Amino acid sequence: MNPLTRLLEAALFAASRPLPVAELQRLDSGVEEAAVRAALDELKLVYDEGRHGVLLTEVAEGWQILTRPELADAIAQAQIVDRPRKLSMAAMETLAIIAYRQPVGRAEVEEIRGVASDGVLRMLQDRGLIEVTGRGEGLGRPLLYGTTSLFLEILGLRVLDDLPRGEELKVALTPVKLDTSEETTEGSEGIESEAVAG
Amino acid sequence: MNPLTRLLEAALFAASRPLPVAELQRLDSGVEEAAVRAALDELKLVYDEGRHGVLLTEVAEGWQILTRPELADAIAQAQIVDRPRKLSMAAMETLAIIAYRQPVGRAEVEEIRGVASDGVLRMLQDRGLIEVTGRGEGLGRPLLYGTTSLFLEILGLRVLDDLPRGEELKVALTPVKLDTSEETTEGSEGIESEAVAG
Amino acid sequence: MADTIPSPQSPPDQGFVVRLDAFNGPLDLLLTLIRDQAIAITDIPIAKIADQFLAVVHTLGLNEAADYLEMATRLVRIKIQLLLPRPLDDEDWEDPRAELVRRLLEYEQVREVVGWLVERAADHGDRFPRGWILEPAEAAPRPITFDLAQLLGAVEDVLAGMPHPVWHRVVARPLDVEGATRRIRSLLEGRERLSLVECFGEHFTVADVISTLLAVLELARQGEIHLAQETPFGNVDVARESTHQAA
Repeated sequence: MNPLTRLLEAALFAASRPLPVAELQRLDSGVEEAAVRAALDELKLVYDEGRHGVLLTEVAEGWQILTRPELADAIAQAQIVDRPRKLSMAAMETLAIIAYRQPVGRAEVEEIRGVASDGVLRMLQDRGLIEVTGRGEGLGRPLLYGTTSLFLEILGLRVLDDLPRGEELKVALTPVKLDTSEETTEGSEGIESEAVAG
Repeated sequence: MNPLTRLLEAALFAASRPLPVAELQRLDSGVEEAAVRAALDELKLVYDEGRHGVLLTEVAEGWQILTRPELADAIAQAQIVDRPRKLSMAAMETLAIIAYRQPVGRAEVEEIRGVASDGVLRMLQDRGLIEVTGRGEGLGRPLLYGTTSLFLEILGLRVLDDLPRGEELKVALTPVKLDTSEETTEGSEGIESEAVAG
Repeated sequence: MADTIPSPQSPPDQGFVVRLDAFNGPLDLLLTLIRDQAIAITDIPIAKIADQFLAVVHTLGLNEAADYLEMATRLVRIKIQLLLPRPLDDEDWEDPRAELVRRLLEYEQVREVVGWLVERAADHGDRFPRGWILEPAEAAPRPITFDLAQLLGAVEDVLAGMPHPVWHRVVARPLDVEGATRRIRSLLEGRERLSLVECFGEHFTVADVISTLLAVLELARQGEIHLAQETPFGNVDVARESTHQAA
């Protein structure tokens, strides 16, 4: 391992959070981004080829050392580490809405979910998964929420764009527009048909 | 690296404390102490010979992976561990209210912000930015908060009076009491103050 | 999330909150009913679904949950709207189900994303970060930074977010009923009767006229004075009520 790779490994190990390349450059004054990337590549190679128990991965716009997933069961069973607690369905729904609609206010979240969501929003804020990113227009200038880098981190995502895009989902994520007048002329889609039983 | 060494590396990396050999044995049911010790030797050798940025070391409580001490200076200088934190928007708002309204109780802060603020108050107190300065009148004699000298230090101010727009904002941050009863005192002047959109 | 509707035979002592957990809100319940019966979201037999929805809400003891009741009301309203006759060639007619369909599709999208997120989080949850927190508990936490601009910015945010803005501006008070009342009373101290115009005072404004009229009406209501008008559009006499002595 070359000296820069050593230093990167030590820093990534010490930080225990994803470190962006810019921050890693600070480790060695004047080192270029390309050199840091080359060193990251070397470290990745050492872990993979050396069949280490850890791996190097890019998450939340930074680099992080993590344990290999195939070892998780053994480590959890030995009660050395607790698996992260699962979020409730309500929390996941709220996160999903905020991830795609951010910045988004409470009213819109509740409109989509169909249930009051202030408790869930507070919980997600306390857990550091969402944060207030500004205030909206209109009455009382409602708080607007967005996802945090911790959100990306727990999902192992690099950037928000790594979320599945509209066309990758079975149900398109573009806002649904129901144009009933147009469908009247077509008369084909079920929404116009008289399927209502008494 | 043999499979047991891989597993040990992952476990030692993920554990939040040094792990004794007995605990490491639990990772692989039925594995003998000698096998664990052999694997620890292999890991130590890999780190040393491979000139890694980390090392394996035994302390009284067990085995742990640490960054190499000779790299500590570079990591400290890059401020990778001690990165200054920005306050959240909620924390900034709460701090602003306390700065201009002190001494002020939780109820008033919450009335002005319109959201529950106990978590934020506790955090600001933990970080030494606010402190309890007394107790108010009324039910339960609520705790009153004020800013600390650390608060002034961070802003580079000598005294609280150096805060800009002191008088104006002190008034502005007073919650409005909607008083519907008419003020009949000396109404003949034809003058009364009226809350207008600001 | 429940794939099936919990059976009505579930123990009666089961807590309300536990039962509520069976579904993640009214849209979840509605979507479950629709999926269970393989119904197209765009072609919901509202009458049938509304009845089933109400039955489940009742069975699960969700009657007190406002969100469910709101949806139940909405479904019944749509059911009624669909039963109303409508002109055959009414181009403005909108399917009363349209809004509900839009919301259900939107919610279905969210659920699909949730499925992806759950899977992703589970995969990533198997990759543990370093557990060792480098800073010992007694070490100073990371330094905090902010500056005056940020503090004042936060003040602006607080002010902007307050429901009742609090800048105080002194404005001319348009009406002064109390002043007019005092003026009328003092005029009536010396005389038993006067004309309404006299009550307005000298150099009166429109506001003075309105204030005076309000004061006169209030005094008359309280029985302190009585009003008389001899002819239509004629002068109005304001007289002290005989039982009322001037103060």
